[in-house]
Amino acid sequence: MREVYIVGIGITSFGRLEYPLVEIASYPSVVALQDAGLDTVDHLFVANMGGGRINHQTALSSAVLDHLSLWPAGSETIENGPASGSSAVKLGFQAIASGMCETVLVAGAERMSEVNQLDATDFVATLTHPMAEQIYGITLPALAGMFTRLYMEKYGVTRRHLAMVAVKNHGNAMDNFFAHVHTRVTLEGILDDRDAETNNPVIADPLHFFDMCPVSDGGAAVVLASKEVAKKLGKPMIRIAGVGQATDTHAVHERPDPTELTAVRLAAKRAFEMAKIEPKDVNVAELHDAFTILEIAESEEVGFFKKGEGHLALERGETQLTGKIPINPSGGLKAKGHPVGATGVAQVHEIVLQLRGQAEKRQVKDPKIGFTCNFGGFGNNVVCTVIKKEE
Amino acid sequence: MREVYIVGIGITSFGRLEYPLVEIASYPSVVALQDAGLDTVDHLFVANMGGGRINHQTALSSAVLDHLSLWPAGSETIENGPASGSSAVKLGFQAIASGMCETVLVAGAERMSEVNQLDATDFVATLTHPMAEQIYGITLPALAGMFTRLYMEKYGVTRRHLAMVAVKNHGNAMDNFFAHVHTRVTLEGILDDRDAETNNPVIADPLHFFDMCPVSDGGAAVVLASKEVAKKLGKPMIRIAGVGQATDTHAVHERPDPTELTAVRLAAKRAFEMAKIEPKDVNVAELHDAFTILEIAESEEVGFFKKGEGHLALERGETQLTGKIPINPSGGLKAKGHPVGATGVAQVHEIVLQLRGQAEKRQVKDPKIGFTCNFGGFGNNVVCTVIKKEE
Amino acid sequence: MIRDILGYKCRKCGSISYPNHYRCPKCHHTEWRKMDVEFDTLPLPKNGTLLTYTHLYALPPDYEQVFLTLGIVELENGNRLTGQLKIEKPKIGMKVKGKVEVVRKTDYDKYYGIVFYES
Amino acid sequence: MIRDILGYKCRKCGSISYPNHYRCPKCHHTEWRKMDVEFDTLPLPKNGTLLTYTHLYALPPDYEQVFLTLGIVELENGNRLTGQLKIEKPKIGMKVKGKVEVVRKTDYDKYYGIVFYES
Ligand SMILES: [Zn+2]
Ligand SMILES: [Zn+2]
Repeated sequence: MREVYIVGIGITSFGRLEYPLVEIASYPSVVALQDAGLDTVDHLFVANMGGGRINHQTALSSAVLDHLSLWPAGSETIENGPASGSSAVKLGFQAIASGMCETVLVAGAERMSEVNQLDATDFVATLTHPMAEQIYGITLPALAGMFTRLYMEKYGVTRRHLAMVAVKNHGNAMDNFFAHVHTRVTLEGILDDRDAETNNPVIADPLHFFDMCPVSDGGAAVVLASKEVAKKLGKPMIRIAGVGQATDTHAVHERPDPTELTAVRLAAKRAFEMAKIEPKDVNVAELHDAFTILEIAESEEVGFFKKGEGHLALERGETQLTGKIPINPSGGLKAKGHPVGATGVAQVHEIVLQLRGQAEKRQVKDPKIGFTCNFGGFGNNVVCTVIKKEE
Repeated sequence: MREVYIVGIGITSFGRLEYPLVEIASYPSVVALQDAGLDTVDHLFVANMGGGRINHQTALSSAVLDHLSLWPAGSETIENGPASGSSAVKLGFQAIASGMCETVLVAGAERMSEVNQLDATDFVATLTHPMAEQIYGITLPALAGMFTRLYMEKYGVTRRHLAMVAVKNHGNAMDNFFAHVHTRVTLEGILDDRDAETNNPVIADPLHFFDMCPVSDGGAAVVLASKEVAKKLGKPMIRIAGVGQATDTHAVHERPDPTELTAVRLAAKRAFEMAKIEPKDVNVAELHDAFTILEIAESEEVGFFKKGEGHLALERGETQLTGKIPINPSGGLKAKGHPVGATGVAQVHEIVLQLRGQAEKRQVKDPKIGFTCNFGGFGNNVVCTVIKKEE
Repeated sequence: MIRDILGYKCRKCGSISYPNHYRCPKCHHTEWRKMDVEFDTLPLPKNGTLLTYTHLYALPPDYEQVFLTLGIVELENGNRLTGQLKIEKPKIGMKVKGKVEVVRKTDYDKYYGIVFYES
Repeated sequence: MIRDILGYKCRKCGSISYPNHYRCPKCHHTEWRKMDVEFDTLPLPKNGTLLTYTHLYALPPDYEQVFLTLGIVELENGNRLTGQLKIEKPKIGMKVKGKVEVVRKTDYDKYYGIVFYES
């Protein structure tokens, strides 16, 4: 299999963007091309979830390609719910690994603010099973709430642990210019103060407002290249060493143990096996913390910690920027934001920044291996990557 | 690059289907798996254009995967407008060629009948450029009408030539059980009779009703496999020998010569080069005749005939089932139907049937090499494949 | 008309699944020659044990309540259902009994589903 | 407010394009540091030659006419536009002159665009 390198990266601010979806994909693409030092590419993938339903946009990738004047390069739009971004990176990887392309641009973009918050939640709720879940009013936060309650019961996770994830990730986001939320969050403010229940109301008990990521607009892009091209470009040699994907049942109640995220475990295992490394070799990770509980559960399922001990490692500070395995230095979905189709691409963006040593105030010390976990649906389609800096 | 074979095929009837989009994708998938003799696959791609907008379906591929109980195989939904199907086949090819997968299921599906005819046309019109075309009322038939007028002026194509395409393809579809339209069409009926203008009203002058494909629901699926797996399955060894893709400007008026389909020419050239064959080596072809003029123009651009001479070859009967290069034995989009996301997969389905010698009454005599051209937008994103039977 | 929650029993291996799958989750069986999958349907039992629950306060736009209580229940036959709870203080492990009621109304449609009560 | 059809002139190579592209179709120039692409805009000429046309009878649902005449025109400066024609018997190669008018009305929006007349 041909080796594939990440030679360029670009991102927009996450938050509320006042320009159209096509431009949200185009801007970071141009930044990534400039970063790579490339004027054109062989292929374009655009990751997006809501274009058809929210933005009434069809054939998004052809529109972006035209906007970037990239003809005659081919293009496709890739959708895999909230894991669309990593799926597109994976397909870019395969396009080069197969020998069909030398260079691929992967852009992820979402513009949720075209609809109001309720419609956005309703839109995301279509990810649940239409007959077995959706008709009951089940949403992703509802599934996360039920998951959290079981996790608390079984492993002794408390609301304080969840809040510690929020505090950590909002802290990291303070140093990320592109993050959606730049508000310092404290345990007092969201848990202990008299106003805590007002500042941090319950959404899907036991999950509160600060346990959930915001609804964001945003875009991110990466440029992939074959080894031959990457060497010529003279950028740091950062390689996609492993990619793994796995799926689980659509209706959560069908899973044998509802506290297990089987697809996360399998996807990570596949990525690690392909990269021929172990979870303990990872120096920095971006996990899909759409809900605070997910950062804890994923940190266990991917193998950083034993099952049921993620919250203890969190308590010990092991997932802080200065810890043994820093998680979500970018601020994560929790604070950086979650523009659905862009999220997986943005995770890869952060890992490349970290491996290049360009993450400024949130830089992890000298990382060699990074890891991402991008979680589709409520864990029914998960993509993980291992990214390695070569000396 | 690893070689990739087509080991299983399945299709639904095209037309108006009364079951949900997820089942329109699932049914031909099960047929294709059975045909291949496989119980499961490593990956699933689902090609679809209108799910988000028309069927309010998100993460379609995860839903189809769950419906088929294919966990933990990964999956993505692939969109490239009317060329979504071939794009998905291409990505399946790359997944195996790269060494990441041994087996891939590619399903294409569309359910347009969930909205009325006007809304369906309006939906498809979103493929045109939003600011430079769509606001004027431009639709795909309008672009095709303007293209046809120029073609007539420049090359002497007449309405009779266009009608000959319709007559031929409707004739072929009479022998295709799965075709949307089973009506014998004659030159008298649509051109010469007193009732012709009533039966065959003008839609986008000079194009009439019988110059355009119907709006269809439908699904199709193929199973791809590595050489190693294909050999074990013991099916005819039918290989994807070439895949080519190319794009052109979104707004048609930006193209240097509006009678040229540059993306078709380039995509075909790339597919032929990869397969190391010439256009003259092709024994059977499925071209994207969403409008009758497109079959003529594509037959030239891909290299079967000289530019401006496609209509003469048609007159001579060279594109008939018994001709030198039979085009659209299935009935084409014109008569088999055009369920957008399924179309490209269905083209490959027909070629495999033909190469296997299983096309019954519409069987072309002993073909060895087949070709498909799947046309996205109004030719702004085109995918071609060369498919070869190995002895 | 009797509305019920129907499980899908595979004609080959006998396993019961909910919701429906096009191929049996256990043995991949399906009579693919028909568009109808060849499963026998049977009403699922309504009583079971509460596995987990949540009070959801951010509701889809078509609900008029302030919150909904939702949960996953393991039925007496081992199958599981997601449904609504009309239980003031739910507790993991408690016994519940289900009834089929309207669980969602939109401008166009009424959906029937299972609602669990304390048993 | 003056409504016009604005071409986008690249600050690097001077070529004019319509519609707008994020990168110049000719030289790929763009000032990527800003969200606004750094093109100069200028009104396109309105007169030109008709390249091709159609009478469209299957109209999008928001139109009330029976048919629309649509065409592609090559302007005097070499740029091309797609627009509506108000010409009874259009002919390829004829000279036309354009005016900016309302070309589409929906329940929510009014769109201005170019309409060509016989010159
Ligand atoms: Zn079974
Ligand atoms: Zn320029």
